[in-house]
Amino acid sequence: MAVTAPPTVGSDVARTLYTKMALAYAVDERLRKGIGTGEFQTVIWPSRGQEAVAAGIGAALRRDDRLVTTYRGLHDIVAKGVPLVEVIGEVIGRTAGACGGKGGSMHIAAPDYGVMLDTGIVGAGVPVAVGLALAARQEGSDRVTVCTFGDGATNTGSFHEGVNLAAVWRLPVVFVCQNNRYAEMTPIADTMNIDGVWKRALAFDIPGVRVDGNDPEAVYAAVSEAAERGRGGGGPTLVEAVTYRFKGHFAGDPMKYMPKDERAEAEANDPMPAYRARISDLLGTAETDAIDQRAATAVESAVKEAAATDLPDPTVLDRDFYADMKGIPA
Amino acid sequence: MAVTAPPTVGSDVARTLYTKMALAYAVDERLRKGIGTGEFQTVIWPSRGQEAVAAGIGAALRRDDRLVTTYRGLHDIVAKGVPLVEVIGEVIGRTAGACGGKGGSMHIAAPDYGVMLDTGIVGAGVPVAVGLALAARQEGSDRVTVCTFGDGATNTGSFHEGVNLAAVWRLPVVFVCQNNRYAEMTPIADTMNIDGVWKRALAFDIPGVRVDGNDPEAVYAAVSEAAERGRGGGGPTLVEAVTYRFKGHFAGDPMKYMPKDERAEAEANDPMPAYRARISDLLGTAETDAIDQRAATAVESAVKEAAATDLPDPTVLDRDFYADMKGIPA
Amino acid sequence: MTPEEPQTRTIAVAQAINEALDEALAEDPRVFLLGEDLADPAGGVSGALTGLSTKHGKDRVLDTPISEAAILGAAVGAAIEGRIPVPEIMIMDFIGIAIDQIANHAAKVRFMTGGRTSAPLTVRTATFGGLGTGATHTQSLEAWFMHIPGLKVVMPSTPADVKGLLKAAIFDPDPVVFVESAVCYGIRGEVPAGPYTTPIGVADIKRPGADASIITYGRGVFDALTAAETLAGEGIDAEVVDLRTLVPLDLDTVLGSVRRTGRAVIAHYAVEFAGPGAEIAARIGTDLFGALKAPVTRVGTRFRPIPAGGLEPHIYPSADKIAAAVRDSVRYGAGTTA
Amino acid sequence: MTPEEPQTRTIAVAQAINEALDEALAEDPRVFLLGEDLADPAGGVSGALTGLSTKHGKDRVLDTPISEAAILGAAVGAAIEGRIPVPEIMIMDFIGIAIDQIANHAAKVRFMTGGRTSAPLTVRTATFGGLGTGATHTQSLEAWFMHIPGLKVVMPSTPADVKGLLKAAIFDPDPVVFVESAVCYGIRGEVPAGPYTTPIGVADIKRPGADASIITYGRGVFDALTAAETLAGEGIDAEVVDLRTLVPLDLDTVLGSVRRTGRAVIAHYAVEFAGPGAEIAARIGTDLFGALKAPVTRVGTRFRPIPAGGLEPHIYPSADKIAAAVRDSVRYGAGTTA
Ligand SMILES: Cc1ncc(C[n+]2csc(CCOP(=O)(O)OP(=O)(O)O)c2C)c(N)n1
Ligand SMILES: Cc1ncc(C[n+]2csc(CCOP(=O)(O)OP(=O)(O)O)c2C)c(N)n1
Ligand SMILES: [Mg+2]
Ligand SMILES: [Mg+2]
Repeated sequence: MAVTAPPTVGSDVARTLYTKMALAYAVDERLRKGIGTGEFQTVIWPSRGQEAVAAGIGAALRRDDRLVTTYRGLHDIVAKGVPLVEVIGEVIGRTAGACGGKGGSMHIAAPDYGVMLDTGIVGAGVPVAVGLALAARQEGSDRVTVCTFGDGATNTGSFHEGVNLAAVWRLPVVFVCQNNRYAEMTPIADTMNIDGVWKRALAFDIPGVRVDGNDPEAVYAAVSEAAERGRGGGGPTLVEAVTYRFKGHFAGDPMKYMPKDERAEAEANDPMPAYRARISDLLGTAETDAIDQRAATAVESAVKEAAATDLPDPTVLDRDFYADMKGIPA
Repeated sequence: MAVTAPPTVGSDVARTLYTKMALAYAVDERLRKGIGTGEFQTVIWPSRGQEAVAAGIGAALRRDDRLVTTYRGLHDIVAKGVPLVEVIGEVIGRTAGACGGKGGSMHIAAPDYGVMLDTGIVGAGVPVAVGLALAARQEGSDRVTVCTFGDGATNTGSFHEGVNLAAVWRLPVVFVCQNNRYAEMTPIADTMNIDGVWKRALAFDIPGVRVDGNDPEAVYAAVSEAAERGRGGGGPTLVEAVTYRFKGHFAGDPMKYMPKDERAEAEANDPMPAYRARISDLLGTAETDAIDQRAATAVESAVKEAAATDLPDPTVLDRDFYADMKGIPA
Repeated sequence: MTPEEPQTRTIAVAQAINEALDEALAEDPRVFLLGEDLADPAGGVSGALTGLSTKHGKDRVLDTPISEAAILGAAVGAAIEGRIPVPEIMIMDFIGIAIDQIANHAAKVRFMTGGRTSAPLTVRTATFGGLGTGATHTQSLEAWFMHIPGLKVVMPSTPADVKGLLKAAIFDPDPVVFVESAVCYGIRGEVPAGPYTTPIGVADIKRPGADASIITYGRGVFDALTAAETLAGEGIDAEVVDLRTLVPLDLDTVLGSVRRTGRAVIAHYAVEFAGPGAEIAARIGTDLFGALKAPVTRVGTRFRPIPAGGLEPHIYPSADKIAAAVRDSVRYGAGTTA
Repeated sequence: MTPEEPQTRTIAVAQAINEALDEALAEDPRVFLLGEDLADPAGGVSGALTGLSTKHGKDRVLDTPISEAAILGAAVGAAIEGRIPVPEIMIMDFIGIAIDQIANHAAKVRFMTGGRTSAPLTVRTATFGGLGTGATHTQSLEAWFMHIPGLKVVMPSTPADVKGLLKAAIFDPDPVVFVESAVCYGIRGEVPAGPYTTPIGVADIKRPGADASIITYGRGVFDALTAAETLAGEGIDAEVVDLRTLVPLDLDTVLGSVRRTGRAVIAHYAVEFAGPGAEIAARIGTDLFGALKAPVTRVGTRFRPIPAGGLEPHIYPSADKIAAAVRDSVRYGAGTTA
């Protein structure tokens, strides 16, 4: 069942993949820089190293397809097409943010782009994604839901219950595990015996696939296939994308617990330069440079735009709470 | 991985197995009768049909081995060796009960016999069993823990988290799923896609075994093998014992939801007459009759003895609550 | 008001639940139920949902695995999409494996996303106290939900309130936790003949009285009414205030009643310590400072796990205990103490 | 009392936690810790456990998968066997996926089994409010635990109390929920030089005063002390009562203080509505009926999810809000109102 999807996509898709990677990369770099210098008073859980997974998911989905992600999901959200100013604005807590600054880095939603939930409770997104997919079926829509989470999340009861329910109800959900080999400071070998997260699919009799998460085309192919299966009534799939987390758990993590040689090996497989090289071959250096340049510029102007907006004022505490505030304690 | 354990045991073990089955059977019959007539004001979740599983577990374990079971675990508790008066006394709410009548039918503990937890929260026993096994290792004991539960329980997050933890820590736990094909009124096909619960072992890279749960020798062999593996440091095993629940979910269940032909087929495989026949061949009819007779007599006298004891009086509400009651609300 | 048509019918609480769900399913295709053993022939573990899956289809009344976190999580997801899910947690004591989805997701998404998403589901659950099944199947944990901003908490008593409030909860724009009491399923009472809703957040004076206010909800209402009858025979005229909903809490009605009577006894099946009555007592004490004739009294469940079998009455509130508390309140200050 | 040896040392709260765990691990081989990211080099997500796994071994300081129900369930099982587990739930907001093991098992097994088993574990958990991370990482849910008979709930403030009470909790014969506050980990204070325990269930008057009682616990203690300083400059002498434990609740000390001052302000980081302060206010109102100079006031967290970023101060209590409440209490009745 474990296969490596064949990396053959057209140049349009390749451009889209690299563009999404470059954007996700630029956002993550810029936010970490700003946090490091004190420009931004916030926290992020860096996605650096996992850009290929996000790009593969984002490129495989339609705008109306749904995404559920986690605190480490800014790359997923960017690759799903949410405007940068909304993403960055929310992270730095400004009214320009997707949620007006009330949600924060790990609670971003942008339903217009299909981003329905981003949760900081590990595993909790899994059953929620099942409900999103159930709603799609009830509405008669063929949209699919991608639910993405880490390797550690597959040790939660929520994962098990949610995937089982999706399997039993044959719902169009693609579960994408971004296996970056760590849960916070704990390596995967300490928390599960199996040598591939994809094997957890066997407990539910659904397809399980393992792909190189540093190869956006492999992710794209696997997610596309799973999504088409879901749209066609074939039920859920578990896709394991093997990748690495270059900047540790949170921005500023000293990463003492990550062995040097392991990091060096991972860095040698960094998806950014690797795919950049492939793309340069395909599109030429000039266009590749332009993509990088546009990404950096877009991020910089999103930062400016977001930072120029207000901090949320206390009146937001009384807005968007109960739909009907009558009788609610002040 | 799915195997049917070879049914070859000596006559001592066979006698033990049948004796435990006969006792479990007699307890269940007697309690249901008493509930039906109004003699007992209580509720049980009948184990009728699942006697062979309990006997197989009970015979495979040492007295100091641990058992965690459920509301539908009276057969397991009896087969683990807990005196009948304690079991029956607790079910009918008398001070002779294992817990003085405070716990009730689904909360029986008898640590002297290794029965450490009986819980009414489906799935919750699984992680607790992991802790019991961890304690054994910490103490340097080679005792094992059997944790038994239904098919439906394997859909809970607790099951997933608990089995994974036991696997990672290579703890001596034998997880025995009594697959009776129903969770309350819902058939197993509606709640999982896999065609064998044993397959859930694949998610944790532990051995998974499927046996005929109506054959006590098969259960005995599988649990014995798994227990020895556990004692030897080989970690946990998932044993699926396929059986049937003859009397529905609770005593008095009209069982409308159980198809007639399915029930007829199951009754044709009733473990009691089947193993009785095999035992009669081995031990002769007279000894077999005597085993049945002793079981019935033992149950009857346990009922008498238990019923003659008091109902718990309100002072028990202030006993065995906090070890130290100072400052606790009245 | 035509004389031919009766204005009310008499039905049991279980039927009230069934009718509210039936009407909701019929009125809006977005409504669906999900939970364990809901579909026919089971029709819910207590049979209260009998007929609904047959009538509306198994795709509207969904049986689930034993996966409470997934039941609630799926309901959150569907609600975010604008469906109207009515998940069931069979017995309230089971909520401890799944309350995260309600407390961290259903309750908070509207606020956290600045209104871009919301999850107005209605969680039905029931207390099973009164059946003697022991400590893990008998709790009344509504205080946990009250304490989470973003939820509404409804806990009605009579068939009329159960039906009207369940219907209102399902179509309410906010997430609601709707708590039933299984031992009350058989209690009968009048309901309006046609469809109706009862507003969430409005207490109901079930019995007017001048001498003391008994403030209660859910199963406690029946005990309170019995207590009031007993007290009436002794010349004490007790008012029974049925809160019906705990969030929003209708403090106006509560304070209005206590202002009139000067005496408050709060009764509920939740554990008294740190229970719903604590909030109510605290508010009465603060808002009616100096205006009370006696200290506020609470009659809640004793601070104990619930024993199996026949000892439940020693733990739970009862009409007798409520009546005794009212008597003490009425006598307060009349004795030898200063 | 030798002049050479100092009687106290100054350490931070994080160090107090570390020392209590270190001593407990050293003193009793049955003690062990389990949770996520506890072992070195992480030493706990906030680093408070640094060194413990290196010193005592990875079989005493166990890293677990992200499986909160299994962490707590395994701790229940080990405790039933007589081991002394100290499981950690990293952030208190996560308890909603696993509170069942505490509420239905740890809290109840001794009672349900008539004393044949018991599960005296110590769950360590922490509130992470104050870091601006938003609604699901900032709650203070101790009220949920208070409401479950069978648990002790400890929520200390100063390094000395944190160390002494954690040590006491670990060896306490009952299950304890021990709540830390991550933003307070850096706060320093004196602790006795050698090993010691602090009794569970005894409040501590952190600052004596005559005019009003501020009743608080955990992080609230620091705000209350700041408020009392401010008030002292205005001639108002506030007493600060640090409850330290919520179950058992030291009502004698609380009522004694309020009886003296006649005024009570209760402050905590839990949501005010149906929070711990409600129980305390209700008891003061009842037990000191007629003896109060002003209504009891509560200063809790507003009934809102906690917004991310800089708006936390608008939601949480603070020294200013507490001081304002004390002022109002002292002025009560002195103004134009009757
Ligand atoms: C239920 C729960 N438990 C613990 C945490 C604390 N926590 C946050 S991230 C994390 C690690 C998650 O690892 P993984 O699922 O592999 O995702 P990654 O961070 O590697 O992307 C943990 C334990 C949490 N947020 N929620
Ligand atoms: C967490 C939880 N959810 C639901 C229930 C209600 N319930 C009691 S028994 C049961 C069915 C269990 O099925 P299974 O695990 O197959 O065991 P069986 O009863 O067949 O032995 C359910 C849903 C419960 N007790 N606990
Ligand atoms: Mg990871
Ligand atoms: Mg079953």
